[in-house]
Amino acid sequence: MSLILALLLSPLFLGMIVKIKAFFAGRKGQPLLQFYYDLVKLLQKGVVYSSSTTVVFRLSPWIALAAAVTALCILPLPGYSSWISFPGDFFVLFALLAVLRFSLVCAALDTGSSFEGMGASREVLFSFLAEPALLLSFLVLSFGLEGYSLHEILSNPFSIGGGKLVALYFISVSLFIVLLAENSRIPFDDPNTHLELTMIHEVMVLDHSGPDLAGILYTSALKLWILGSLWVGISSPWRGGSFYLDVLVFLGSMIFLAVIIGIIESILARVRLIRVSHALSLATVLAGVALLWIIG
Amino acid sequence: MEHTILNLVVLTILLSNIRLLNTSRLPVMILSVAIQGFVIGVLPLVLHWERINLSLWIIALIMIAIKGVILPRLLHRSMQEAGVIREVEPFVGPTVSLLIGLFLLALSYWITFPLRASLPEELFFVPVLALFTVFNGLFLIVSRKKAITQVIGYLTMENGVYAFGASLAVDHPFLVELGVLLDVWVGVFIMGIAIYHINREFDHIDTDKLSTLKH
Amino acid sequence: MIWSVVIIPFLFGLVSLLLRNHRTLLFLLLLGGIAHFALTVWFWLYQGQWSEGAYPGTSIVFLDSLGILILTVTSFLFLMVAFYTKGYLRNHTERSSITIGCLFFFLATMSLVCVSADMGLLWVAIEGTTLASAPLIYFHKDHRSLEATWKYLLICSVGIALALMGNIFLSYAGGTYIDSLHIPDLLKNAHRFDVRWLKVAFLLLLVGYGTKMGLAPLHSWLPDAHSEAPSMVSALLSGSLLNCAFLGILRGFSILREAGLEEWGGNILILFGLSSLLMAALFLIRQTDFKRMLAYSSVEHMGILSLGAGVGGMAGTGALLHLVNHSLAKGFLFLIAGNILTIYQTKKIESVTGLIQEAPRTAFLWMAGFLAITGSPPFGLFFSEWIILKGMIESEQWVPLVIYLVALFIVFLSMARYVIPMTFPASSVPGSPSVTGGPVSPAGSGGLSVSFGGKEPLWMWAPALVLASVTLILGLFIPESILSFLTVAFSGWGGV
Amino acid sequence: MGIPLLIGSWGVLGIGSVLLCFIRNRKVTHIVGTVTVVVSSLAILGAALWVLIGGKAEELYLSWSVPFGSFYLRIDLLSALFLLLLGIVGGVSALYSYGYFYPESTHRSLSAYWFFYFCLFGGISLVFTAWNGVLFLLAWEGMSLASFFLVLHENNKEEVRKAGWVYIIATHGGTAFLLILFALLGSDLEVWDFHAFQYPAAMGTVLFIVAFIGFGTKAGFVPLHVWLPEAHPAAPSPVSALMSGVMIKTGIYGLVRVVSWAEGKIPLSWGIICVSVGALTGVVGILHALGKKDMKEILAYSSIENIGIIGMGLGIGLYGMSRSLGIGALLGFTAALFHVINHGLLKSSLFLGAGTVLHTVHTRNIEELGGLWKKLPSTGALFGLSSLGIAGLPPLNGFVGEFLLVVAVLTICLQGNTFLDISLAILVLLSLGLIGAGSVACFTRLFGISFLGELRNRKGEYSAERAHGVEGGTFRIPLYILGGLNLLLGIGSIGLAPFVFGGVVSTLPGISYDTSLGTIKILRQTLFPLAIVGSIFLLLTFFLFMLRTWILKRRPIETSPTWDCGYILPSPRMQYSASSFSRPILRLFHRLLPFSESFRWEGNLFPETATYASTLCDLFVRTVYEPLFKGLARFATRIYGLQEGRNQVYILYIALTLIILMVLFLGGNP
Repeated sequence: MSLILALLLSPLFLGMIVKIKAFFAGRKGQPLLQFYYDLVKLLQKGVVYSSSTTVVFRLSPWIALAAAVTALCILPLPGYSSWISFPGDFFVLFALLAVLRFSLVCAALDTGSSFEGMGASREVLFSFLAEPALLLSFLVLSFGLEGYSLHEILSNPFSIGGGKLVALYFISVSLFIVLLAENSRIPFDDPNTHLELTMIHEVMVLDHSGPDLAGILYTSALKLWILGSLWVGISSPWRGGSFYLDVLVFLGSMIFLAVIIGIIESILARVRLIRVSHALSLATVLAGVALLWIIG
Repeated sequence: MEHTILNLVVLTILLSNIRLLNTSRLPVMILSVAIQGFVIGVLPLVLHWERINLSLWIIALIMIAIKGVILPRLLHRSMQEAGVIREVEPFVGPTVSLLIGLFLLALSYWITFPLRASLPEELFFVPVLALFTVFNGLFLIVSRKKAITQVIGYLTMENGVYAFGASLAVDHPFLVELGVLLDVWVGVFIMGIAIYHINREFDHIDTDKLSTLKH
Repeated sequence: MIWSVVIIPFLFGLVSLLLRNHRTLLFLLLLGGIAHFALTVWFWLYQGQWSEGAYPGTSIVFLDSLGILILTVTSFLFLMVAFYTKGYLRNHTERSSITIGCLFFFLATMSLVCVSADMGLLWVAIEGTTLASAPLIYFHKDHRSLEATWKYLLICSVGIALALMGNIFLSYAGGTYIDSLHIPDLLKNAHRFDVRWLKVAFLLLLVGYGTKMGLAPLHSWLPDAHSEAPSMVSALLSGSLLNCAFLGILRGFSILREAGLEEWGGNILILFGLSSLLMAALFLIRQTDFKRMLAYSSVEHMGILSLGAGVGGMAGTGALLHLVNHSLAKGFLFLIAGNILTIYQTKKIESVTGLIQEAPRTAFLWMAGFLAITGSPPFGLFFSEWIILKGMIESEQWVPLVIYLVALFIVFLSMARYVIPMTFPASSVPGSPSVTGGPVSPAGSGGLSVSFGGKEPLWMWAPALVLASVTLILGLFIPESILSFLTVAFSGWGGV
Repeated sequence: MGIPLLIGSWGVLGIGSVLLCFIRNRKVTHIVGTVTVVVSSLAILGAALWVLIGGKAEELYLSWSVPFGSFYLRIDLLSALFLLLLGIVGGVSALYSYGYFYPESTHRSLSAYWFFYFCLFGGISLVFTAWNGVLFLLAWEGMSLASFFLVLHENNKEEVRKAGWVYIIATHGGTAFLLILFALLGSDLEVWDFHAFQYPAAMGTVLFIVAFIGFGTKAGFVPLHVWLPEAHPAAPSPVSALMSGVMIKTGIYGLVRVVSWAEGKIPLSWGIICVSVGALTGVVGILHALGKKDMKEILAYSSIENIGIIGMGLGIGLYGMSRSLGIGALLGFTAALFHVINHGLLKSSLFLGAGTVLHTVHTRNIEELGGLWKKLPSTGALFGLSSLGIAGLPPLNGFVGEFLLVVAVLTICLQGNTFLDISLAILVLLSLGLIGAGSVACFTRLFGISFLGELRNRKGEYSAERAHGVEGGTFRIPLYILGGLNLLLGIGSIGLAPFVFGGVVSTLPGISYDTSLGTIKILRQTLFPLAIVGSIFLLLTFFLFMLRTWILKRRPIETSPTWDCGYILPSPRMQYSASSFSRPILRLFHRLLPFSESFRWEGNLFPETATYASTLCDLFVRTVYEPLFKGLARFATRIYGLQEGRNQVYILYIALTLIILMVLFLGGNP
């Protein structure tokens, strides 16, 4: 169920964010379904390959997409078991996201372009900072909720109860920072800019075109969805009771997340690159503080 | 009578040691060591006057001959061949040498002190001086530069060892004989051959030049 | 009968002084070596007598297990050296009668050390070794060898004079209980000796013989003499002479043990051992001369022997095993060093390179010797060093243990730094990962064609190979009987 | 059947050595060497599989007359597991050696190479099967010496000789600690057979530290790792593969054995030491790997990093044992052993790949490489695959160990619940996070810079002929074998699990039935879904790529130069360099990592030439070893004044010694 929702709705999620930004900017903005149009358009096009590239470049968007989809198989709907659930599955989920990153970085290096190399370098830097925060956060959750798997962790995070609940807030903030950084959102990166020197994620895919680009765009939408739903899973206290109610609550929460991201992107400016690492370290520290809270 | 002689002997040993310490002229040193050798050769006879026998006589005579006559003559000849008569600029000057000698004397006294209990009163100074002579010889080797002076130092040390043996281990004449053997070897080999070669190879016998092998 | 091990080489020596023909002399040397070794083997056939504590022989000479052990090592090494000399002195005909005569006298005096039953005779014999070996060190007859000889003579004579004092003190300590310095008598009556004088006597003996053995800081003659002497003499000096001096110390130590002063004396031996180890290790860090390197390694190993003997017990057994192993290994290393010297005509480490191309057999043995002498398995020294280590652990000597290991490590590290560049060629072919550079012609390698005729003569590497194989065998197979024999040799017969 | 096969494999090696002595034809020598090792490794594999599948240990006892020694062989499940690794990697590397050295075999006899290869191979197998302290040590040193000579194969190079020196002193130093270890363990024993070893109760921690230093030097734990990045680049690539793939694992094997002698009485300190050093090793290893430019040096540091992961696994296991958290402990050990196998296979395939590169372009500096894929497609593909694996990513086998480690940590955390448990868990997860992300960065860098993009420097150029040659059979087949195994073990890790688990259980005494059952349950719960996830991923990738191909069938596919922001004359030199790629990450640790930089700027406002170079030095070499050795050398030089050449001084020493001894040992007044 989670898989189908994600496959269908993740571009919409992006569209919502854009819409909200437009609202704040006082513009009309592009249609909500613009990303679907984009994908369809790209799929209908031919491709241009750089003469430097090899089969790695051609393969990588699809490896990335496969990794994202596989990760979605593991991702549960909060409160429900996913299709594949097992002890420590969150680690596998993160590893699949790393596979995604691996393939995109390789594709970027395959072009031989210095811009893409730079983007790749930044990409691995941020993941280097984000990964400990992610793992630590989930250690806290796993320990606090006494669960091995995502299903157990996300089923009712607010059952931690009492004073320990504060830990959850810390984790929530920490995860949110990671979410923004990993998906190249403002204030870490501006997905809409076209000044290559400032970009991270977008610059890596400069040379992709046609269906390949469609795959990559779709993949990044899925990635945002994955991290977003993880965040929603631990940050929203509402579990409806019946399945359909829960789906509605989840979707509502996702809309809420899109609103938050949109607001943040509207009111904040992009920070200097050097500050990004500070923010991500902050995420790790927050997770650490949460851990102390949980133990204490 | 014996006591007087003994005292004389002891005194001679002491004085010769002191002379060795504060002179830098080789002929004087050779003379001192010869006198010392002679006296020390006599020592067993004096010490064991009452039970003197033939073998003791023979040993004593050989020793007197070697230490008092043959070795000093050999030394003298090497000295003349090498053409050195002075120990120039020793590492330790005569005055300081004397002071150190005094310290060495005290050291030997301190080490030999427990012997006092087991020795007749009048004999006590013999081991003290014997040990002093050993130290003195060592000191000469250490503080002088010329190869020939080092040999003199070595001979002094030998004298000390022999005196020591004569005073303490008279029950075991074998040891004394060994002393003789040692002296002969040293006399023949070190002086006769080594100095000869050093002289030929280096044109002088300053052992300062014998220090190219290091580390 | 026992006298024969002394007299036969002595007679050979006299005969060779009379001979003039170089080839005959070399043959005589071989013959003498074989005769002496045969005699030693013949003694072994009467093993029962000494292992049970009986002392065949007169009051002056005897053969106990310690003596026969060192005698055998000496004799075997001499045999190998004799073979080697046949190759080494092939073209060196000048004054060979004196050299070979002195080699025989050297052997005779060393044998006398091994069979002496009297502390006095032992002393005479050790002094005799100095005199017999001095002309051998002066073999090359140049400034350097003269200097080395002079130092050797003077320092060892001073040492030996001190040892004589030690003997005097020993007899004084014995007082009326003994009428000679016959070792079994001394041992029997040791418990009645005057302890104070016994202590002084031991100190003097230790310093005296320790000078000869090369215990730091009394070792100063050793690097000079070993590096300046011709290689086969260095091998004998290091492999046999040092053992003989060690025998002197052990005799003194066994008396001390019978007097109940084992721990006191052991501590001094440990102290000497550690100082030798450390000193040698530090001096090995920067050496420029490969024969001096081997000499310092001898200092190190003498330190190990002293340490092992001082710790006692199992470590003592290990020390004796180590004595055997060290003699074999150091012996063949010096022989190989002689080969390198012949090929490159220099003792400088930096001038020697690419040995493996110049002389593969020599290079192979040099590498093996390095591994053996640093105690790498599967060579025998590994086991002996290990047994000493075990002994130290058993007697809980933690500080010595740490110093021991650190020193051994530094020695290994330093020697490896010299041996690797010496063995392998220095040229570099840039850009190609798998092509070996052509043979390098080092400065002075002209000596190769002169003395080696382009290849290594059998005489010059086969003896080393034999020694290396024995070391190797001792690392793979040590019969229980040898170990128990060594245990007896170290401590067993003292109580008689 | 296991023991006879093992001895048979040694017999083959023996026959091979004899043949090497007598064959003069160089090419035949080369063939004989290869065939011997391959046959021997098949026998080893047979022995290992026999024991693993039969599940029963085999042993052989012969007496041997050396002190404490006996010729006692025993293949238990743990040994068999390591033998399995040896059999695969040893054989494959030998096969690879054939092609690698084929050009050399025409003008240089390789009998020495093969002889030492035999020794190394046989030595490692003896290390894994020796059941007596003395035999073990002999095998251990034999192995070290053989590998030392193999490292020195290209001995005409200065750097190689230096590497050989560093390697041999490191390994010798490590062995010294093993000597102490065995002497302590066997203090009351006549014969040091393994099963008789017992811990002297008083000194558990000291003993473990001794063992850890001894075995850890071989394994490459920080700060004892310095030999690894020297020796691996210096050795020929097949040897690096064997050394890094198997030989450093002997250290891990030894540590596990040490644990087995403790009979369950494990102090808390062991686990803590092991985990902390492991974490340090992992992080330090990956950071250095990120900063280095030498291809094989990067791989060597990555080995250090992986040893860190294994160390953390062992540490968690030890910690769990001492805290009586059985399931977590077993999972920790299983994770460690899984990683041993997987890392062995991955790293050897990477080293062999590096060998092919080296053979083609003659440089290991990745800054000079680029675009190799186009010339070496199959090597590139397999190198990329292994990179993915070594970065710890599914669906390859490198992931399994890390994943199990996380599960183990979680189990410890959830069952244990004390402050210490959590602290260790944080440590492990934090470092795993850094290591995981770091190795993704490191291997995208290594693979991307050298195989992808365009050639960066003319030095990295290669002839097409050469490239064609190295893509031939003996170069490719070994890589295919290893790559196939990596993929297979990644997805089918559940199949390997019983063997690994058997190895763990057979080694650790006193595991209760319930505990093992619980562990098996968790293993099944985790590894089975992992297989499914892996398969889904692979299938999806395949499907999506097919989809893409189908879509593009009727579309125009154009080729043009890489878009370079409108710049007219793009040149390959404009590509992002390896140093710049990793510099942002390393900058985070700039206080720790010693970069030596040189910057030259000639001319004034319009410089004609400007050069900049930066090299990352090893942290510990720079801060610990160099000062130590320099200080030692300085001290030694100062000491040399003592031996200054004059007789007088020497005799003064004698006199002083005598006097000092008298004062010290005669108790004042004698």
